[in-house]
This record gives sequence, structure tokens and C-alpha cells, in this order.
Amino acid sequence: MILNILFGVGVAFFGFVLQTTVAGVNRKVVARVQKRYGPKWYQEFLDIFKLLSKRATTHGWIFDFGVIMALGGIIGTAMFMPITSDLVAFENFDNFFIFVYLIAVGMLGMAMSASGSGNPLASIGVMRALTTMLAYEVPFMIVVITIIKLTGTSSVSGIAEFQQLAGNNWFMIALPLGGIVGVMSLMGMLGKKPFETYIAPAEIASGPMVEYGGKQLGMLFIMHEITVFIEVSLFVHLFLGGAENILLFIVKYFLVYTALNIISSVYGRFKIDQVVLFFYKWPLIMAVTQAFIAIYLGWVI
Amino acid sequence: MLSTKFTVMTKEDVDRKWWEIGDFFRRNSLWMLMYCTGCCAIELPPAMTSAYDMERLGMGPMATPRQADILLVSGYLSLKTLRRLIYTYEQMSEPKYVVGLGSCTINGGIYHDSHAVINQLNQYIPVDVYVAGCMPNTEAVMNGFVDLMGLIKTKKANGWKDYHERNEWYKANQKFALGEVKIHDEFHE
Amino acid sequence: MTNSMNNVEFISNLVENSYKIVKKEVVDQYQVSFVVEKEDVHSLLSFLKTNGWKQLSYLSAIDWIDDNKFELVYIVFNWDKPVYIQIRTLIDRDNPVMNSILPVFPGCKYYEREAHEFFGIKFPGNPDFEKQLILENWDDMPPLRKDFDPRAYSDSKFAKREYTEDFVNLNGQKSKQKERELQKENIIKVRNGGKK
Amino acid sequence: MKEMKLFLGPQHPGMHGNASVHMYVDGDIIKKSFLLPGMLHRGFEKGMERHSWINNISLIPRVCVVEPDINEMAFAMGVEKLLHLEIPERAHYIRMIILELARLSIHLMAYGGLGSPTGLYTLMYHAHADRNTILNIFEKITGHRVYHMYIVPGGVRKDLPQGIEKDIHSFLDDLESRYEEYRDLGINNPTVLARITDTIMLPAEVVWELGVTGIGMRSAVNKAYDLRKVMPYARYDQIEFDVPIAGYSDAKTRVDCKLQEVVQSIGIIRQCLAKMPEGDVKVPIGRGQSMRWTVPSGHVYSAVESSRGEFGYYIVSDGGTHPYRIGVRGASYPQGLLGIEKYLPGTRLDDAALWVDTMGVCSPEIDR
Repeated sequence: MILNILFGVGVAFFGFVLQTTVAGVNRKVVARVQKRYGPKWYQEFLDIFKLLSKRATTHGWIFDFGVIMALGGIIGTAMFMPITSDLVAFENFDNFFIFVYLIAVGMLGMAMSASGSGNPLASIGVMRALTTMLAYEVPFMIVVITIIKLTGTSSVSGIAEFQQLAGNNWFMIALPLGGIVGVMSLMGMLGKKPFETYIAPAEIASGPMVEYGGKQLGMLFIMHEITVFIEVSLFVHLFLGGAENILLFIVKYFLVYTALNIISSVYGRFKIDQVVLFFYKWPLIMAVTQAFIAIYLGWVI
Repeated sequence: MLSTKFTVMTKEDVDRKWWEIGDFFRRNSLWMLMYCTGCCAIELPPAMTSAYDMERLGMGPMATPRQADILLVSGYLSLKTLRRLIYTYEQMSEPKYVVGLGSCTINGGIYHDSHAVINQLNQYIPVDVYVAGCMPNTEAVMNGFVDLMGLIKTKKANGWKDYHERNEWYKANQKFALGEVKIHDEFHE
Repeated sequence: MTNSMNNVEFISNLVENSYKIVKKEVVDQYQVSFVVEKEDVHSLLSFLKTNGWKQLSYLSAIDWIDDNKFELVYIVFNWDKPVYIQIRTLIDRDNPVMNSILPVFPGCKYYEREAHEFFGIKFPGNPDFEKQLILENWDDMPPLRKDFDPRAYSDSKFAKREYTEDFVNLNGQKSKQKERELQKENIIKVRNGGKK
Repeated sequence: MKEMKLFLGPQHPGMHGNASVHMYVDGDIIKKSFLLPGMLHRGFEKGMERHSWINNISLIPRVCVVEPDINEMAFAMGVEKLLHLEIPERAHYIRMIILELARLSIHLMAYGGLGSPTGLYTLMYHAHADRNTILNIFEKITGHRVYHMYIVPGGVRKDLPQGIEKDIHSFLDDLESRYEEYRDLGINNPTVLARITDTIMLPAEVVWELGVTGIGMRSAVNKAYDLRKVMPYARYDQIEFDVPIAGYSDAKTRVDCKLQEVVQSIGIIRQCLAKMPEGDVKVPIGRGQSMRWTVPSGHVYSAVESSRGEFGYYIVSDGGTHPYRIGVRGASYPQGLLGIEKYLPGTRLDDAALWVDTMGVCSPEIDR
């Protein structure tokens, strides 16, 4: 049992390191889109360790406990994440609903500590984060349930294996509408540009993270990196057929994240009501039609 | 051949070593507070964007004082802004640095005889780096930041420690110039 | 636009035959200024507004400290007949009171508030001309008056940077004028081909 | 819902400049808002009375930092009106080139500034990169990137350097070739479009009530009210250009007018470069030592069409070596200070930051 736990912590650490380097490289890619040289590739590491080296003010114990709970919850979720079909910490515990449930623990921790900070901008940011989460969860859930219905198992590595066995026929291609809904809700999950209303610096001064400085902000950055790792690798496993070996996983991971970053660098930011209206219009319709086609008519490419 | 004697590191040696490692990270990822207090702030957009790209030095604009390391006092400082500046400076998390842009922060510049502009910035908050010039060029601003990195490396950028040690002196100066540091309008009960 | 010279004539005889003008100056084809009594200002401004001068461009005061008077300036502009009209009136300096023109030009609310803050002119009729607008906790006389010295205020309140007087006294040195001329001839000689 | 008091305060990434907007917010809708000016007050008009006429040239451009040339132009025109002085023909054309280059630089900055509240940072980076080329051209002409002190009473400080036309032409052609790309990136971008249509509306009667001028007025009143057309100064009457107007003024139309003005300014600069005669560029405004130049007594108001509206200097001289009183009529005074109480209530919290860029407010102008 101890070995699995150690292995899980290793997976979480690997996720953090992988995502931070990929984010650093992406900052250079986005910089090139904006006609400039980006920072060093390991700039994200420097930022996080600089934040951890600074003293910070605290606003009461809920403010600090919330951050610890958020980071703990997210690391706990990341421990279950399968890297490749055989490289997984807890053999048959990598169920999809575990991830959905445990991510909520992390988000709740951050929301609690942000509203504990007493800054009105932070509470507005938290309200917006939860509404955006509500918005993108519904279509994403419908598509994932269709996938579970098709593959028969709800374990993430099982779904990945199903796609590999079916002649590497990824769900991204097999369920085209579902793939598009998956990309859109992934952008909502990561808070990429069109749906970045809850960290909108120009309106509510970087939303929930207004009152964080120093160590708390460093822990929140680590939590953010691991959350991105969870969400992007979930997308890779569900829609891009997982990976036989680590190298293929890293390549797929890098391609998905960079594509999202480039798309988001040429988009403005929606207002919060436009985000919800958008998600409940096109992605919902696509998800429902995809579910109907895939389950009842059985047309799967 | 001299054998290197292994000396037991005392408590403050270890702290100093950790502090130097922290300095390396603080030096390479300085975050600048997005607060244009005066007219030299017009040289910041070219510095931040593709023309001179501060992000190569690891620097970027940050929205709130809590997250920022550098407080940029860009240009002249009128009394009203000085009150808000003191609020902002005290909100920033330690170790924080102040960069004074323009000659108006050094000796009042072109507004030395004005009734609303202070003449010397480091009477009110500790300043680590001054960049002279009435509208210093963007290269001069970037050069000022590189000088600040050098100061951090050689552990001379400790204005924030100075603010703790001589707090009464600073508070007395602030009270003398501003008359009353607290802001009284219906928003600041 | 081209017939702007008679725009000025049009407006000047329009105003002259219905108001007592103390002084009229035509600056150039686009600007004319009238000095009127304090009581006529309101009616003249509303008269101009009905004739098309709908935009209040500027409102401020000038402190004539020698003859102990404040001079209030109202500049209105008409975009169809481009003529700037300055309406100026003199008011007493010791107890400066001038009725606000808020009903005529609502845009003058903050101009008057600023004039009160910098000159101390009272504008009854403007609801909040007493409130502070630009200066905060100002404890001295209104700053734009001529007898306020900002330099003294600045020296008294804000510490100046002391520069040490470390300069080298160069008086009484041997003048280097001769060497400079010698050098110049040398340069000219070398330039037109002579040997160094 | 209890009303919450919020700042779009002096320290806020959305606020370009340094003024504090106090908002009473109910949910996300702004109920009441007003501007607290004065953060950048430095006793400017008092300072101008203490400087002599020629000495003021160094102080004048520092009123508004984003566009310093219109101050120099208004001051120079005012002094020349008092002196009844005729400046050489070439100086007129050089002045027009400098003013139009300044208009291009501030329109690019405002268009790029649209990127930060709407989250489109790529637009901000591209626009500031182009603006930097203009600043480099200014550095070649006048010696300083931002404060030029180049347009002086009596003409222009010195002639254009050799070969500057090549730089200006190459910059204009480059900007014109990428104009469509700018439109697609910014105003035709679906997310930015969704953000800026039907927000911060400016009806025509508010324009007349507050005295809003410039793009705000032209996009609301649907008439070509541009000082360069209505009251042509400095040979604008010999240059063909048209003025973009629109009937309904919301954030999108104003940004659209700004972009069309960029195209017009490019045309103006090209015509000026072509029509520029040879000759000297400066006429001394007095005899003897420049610190003792005097200007005959008189009251004059000289106005210039800045990118934000009518920008005027009210100069009073009593015949001495110092101006007796100089009043600065900032173009963003009506639309900044007065306008915010009219068109912000009712919009959402996210649009408050849009107000600064589309309305073109420069806060040092409000509190001088």
C-alpha cells in the first residue's frame, strides 16, 4: 500500500514538473505570437520558488487553511491519474467520477479561502469561478457519459485501452461533436482566454487571487499547475486514446496544451453572462445530439 | 595538500545561505505593480510589450500590491497619490523594492516649486534604485531594473528593512508633509 | 465656413444691439470677446445658447490683484458658425460671489467647483461647489491667487535634497586662449595640405 | 442585494492613468459612479505663470503625457495670435506632420489599450510595437521620444533631418499594409465584438449637455464637427481628408471611428510630405535675449483638434515677460469627469474599464 502511495505522490510530482515546463515553453510560444521573445523556459519554476521564498500577510486561519486544503485536495486527485495504460498508482481506482469529485474538493478549498480574505473583488471572482464551473460541467458530463456508455467502463485507463484496442480509433475522431465539446469545456476548465472571466485582471484585479501574496500564492500556483495537469491528461485519456509509453503521453499533452494556448492568445474575454449563455447554447446542443447519435443510432465512426 | 576542514554551519550561516538562494529566485522573477503614479509611466508600455519586452528579464506587471515585488514610482508624486502610495507600499509582501523613475522623484524635477508635488521620494518611502531623466528612455528604465537585480545579488537592496528600522522617521516625515496620512472620504470609513 | 468673417460681424451686431457691451475685441476671424456687466452674463449666455452657441468650452477666472478684481471668463462655441465667444466680467475680489450658470450649461458643475477651489469664488446655485475636488486637506489660501507663493509653501512642507557644494574654484587661472588659437591654426594648416 | 462599494481605483490594471472611479455595485450592475480626480495635480497653471514665455515651452508638453504635441501647438498658436505673427509656410507643414504622427501614436495606443479590458493582450503587444516605431521617428526628428518641445511660438525648433521622409514613408506603408489585419484582430474579433457592442452609449443630448467633443461627439451627432474642418488651422484647408462620423455612439462605433481616423491621418501625412515647400522654419518672436521676450497684452483662446476632442489654451498676457494666466481646457474634462456619472450607471462591472479607452480619457488633463 505504501508503495502505491509513494508511486501516487511521484505521479503528482511528475505532473507538476511536466506541466510547469510545458507552461514555460508555452509562454515562449505565445510570446512569439505577440511578436516578442518570451521568458526563459524555466521561468514558471522561478516564479513559483520566488513566491515560496517571500513572506506574506495572512487574513485569518480560514484564509491559510483553505489554501492547504485546496493544494492537498488537488494532489490527492493527481495521485489517481494514470500516466499510461499500465503506469497507474492505484490499480482499479482511476475511475472518472473520482476525479470529478475530488477536483471539487480543491476548488471548494480555494473558494473558501478566497472569500475568507474579505476583499469584495475576491468574492466576486469566486462567484464567477463557480458559475463558469457550473457552465462547462453540463455539456462535458453529457459527452463523458456517452463515452462511458460506449466503452462500458468508467475507469480512465480502461477507456484509453478501449480506444487503443479499437485500432487507435480515438474518440476525438469517433465522436466528432463530442471532441469539439471536449475542447471547449477544457478551455473553460483551464480558464483559457474566452472564458477567463474569473481571473480577469482588468475588471476585478485577478479575481480570487487578489489578497494572496508570498507563500499562499506560491501554493496556489502549484495547485493551478497540477489542476491543469489533471484536466489536460483527462482530456488526453478520454479523447486522444491515452498512451502506450510516457514519451507519447508527453507529446500528446504538449500538443493539446500548446494548441489551446495559441487559440486563447487571439481571443478576448467574455463577460460572465455571455460565458454561461454560450455554454448552454452551442456545446449543450452538440453534446445532446452526439449522445443521441452515438447511443441510440449507434453511428460511431 | 590542505584538507578542507568541514566546519559545522551555524544557524545564521544556514539562514544566510537560504536567503542567497531565495535572492536568486527573487532576482530572476521580479513582478512589477501595475500602478502609473505619474507621467513617466508612459515609458512602461513599450518596456512591457514587444518593443523591449521586460518578460525576457522575468518581469511582468501584476494587478495587486500583494503579488508585486517592485513598486514603480514613475514620475512626479502629488500629495493625493502619496497617501495612496503609502497604503499600497505597506500592503506589499516583504522583501519589496521601490524604483523611482524620473528626476521628479530625485529632487522634484520641473515641479520643484509646485505646491502639490513632493521633492524627494526617499523621505517618505525607502527607494532602492533611481532612474534619472525627465522621461527616462525605455532603455534607461530597463537598465534601472538590471541595476536592481545587481543590488539584490549583492544584498544591498534592503530598503524594506530600512523602513522597519527607521519607521518613526518615515512616519514623522509623512505626517509633516501630508498633515494627515489617513484618507477621509466616504469610502474609507 | 468660408464666410466666417461675417460670422463675427453677424454675432457682434446681434449681441450689440440687445446688450450693453463694456468692451468688444475681435481677436481674429474665429474669435470675438465681450466684456459685460456681472448682471448681464446669465441672460447673454442663454441668448447665445438659443442662437446656436450650445457648447461651453471653458470657464475660469483671472486674478487681477492690482485693481483688486477677479475676472470670470466663459468661452462658448458654435460648431455650425465656428466663432469662439469669450464673455468676461469683473467681480469684486474681497467677496467674490457669482451666481452659477448650472441651469444654462449643466456642464459647468465641475468648472465652478474647480474655480471655487483655486480662487475662492462662491457660486450659489451650484449644489456642491464647496466640496473639495482636486486638492485634499488644503490648509492654505486658494493656490491660484496671485499672492500665494508655491515656492515658499513647497520649501516649508517638503524637504528638499541638499547638494553638497563641492566645486573647484577656477578663477585666477592662466587663460588657455592662446593655446586654443594655436591649435585652430594648426588644424586649418593641416587641412589645406601643410605638414603637421 | 446589499450595494457594494468598489474602486476602479488609482491602482488598478484597468485604469490607464491615475484617477479613482468610485462605484456602487449591485451584483454586477453599476448603480452609481463618480470620478475622484486630483491624483495627478501638480499646480500646472501656477507653474506656467512663474515661467517666462520661452521657458514655458519646456513645461507645456507635460500637461498630458499621452499626446504632448497638441499642447505645444495650442500654446504656439495662442502666442502667435497675440503677436499677430505669420510663420513660414514650411513650418505649417512640419507642424501638421508632427500632429498627425502624434494622432497616429495615440490612436494605436488607445486601440491597443482596448486589448487589456477585453483580455486580448496580443492586440496590445502589436499596437505598442507599431507605436514604438513612431516614437523612434520622433526621436530622430526632435531628439526625444515623448516630450518633443519641437513646435515653438514662431514656427518649429529646427528643420526635419535628412532622409526622414524615407523612414516615415516606410512606416506608413507598413502600417497601411497591416491595417486589415488590425481590424480582424481587434474589432472583427467575435469575443471583442461581443464585449464592446451596445455598451457605454453616449446619446446626442448628453454630448451637448456636457460639452463632449471629438470622436464622442462625431459618433453621436452624425456631423463632421472636427476643428480641422470647421476652423482650419495650420494649412489644414489645403489638405483633402474626410472625417468619420456615425449616428449611434457606443464603444464599437467609437473604436471604429478611431480606426478610420488612422487611415485619414496616414493620407494627411503623405500629402504634407508631398506638398512641403522649402524655406526657413522659424521666425523669432521678439528681439534680444529670449528670456526677455514680451508678448502684447490680450486675451486669446486657441484650440486644436486632439485625438480626444477640442483641446484649448486660454492665454492672458499683460505685456510682461511672463504669461499672466494660462488656462488649459482638457479635451477629456467633460467626457471624463462629468460624463462618468451619466453613462456608467447601468452597465456591467466589466465594462467600467472599457470606458477609459473608448472615451479616450487622459487623467492628467483633468487635474492639471
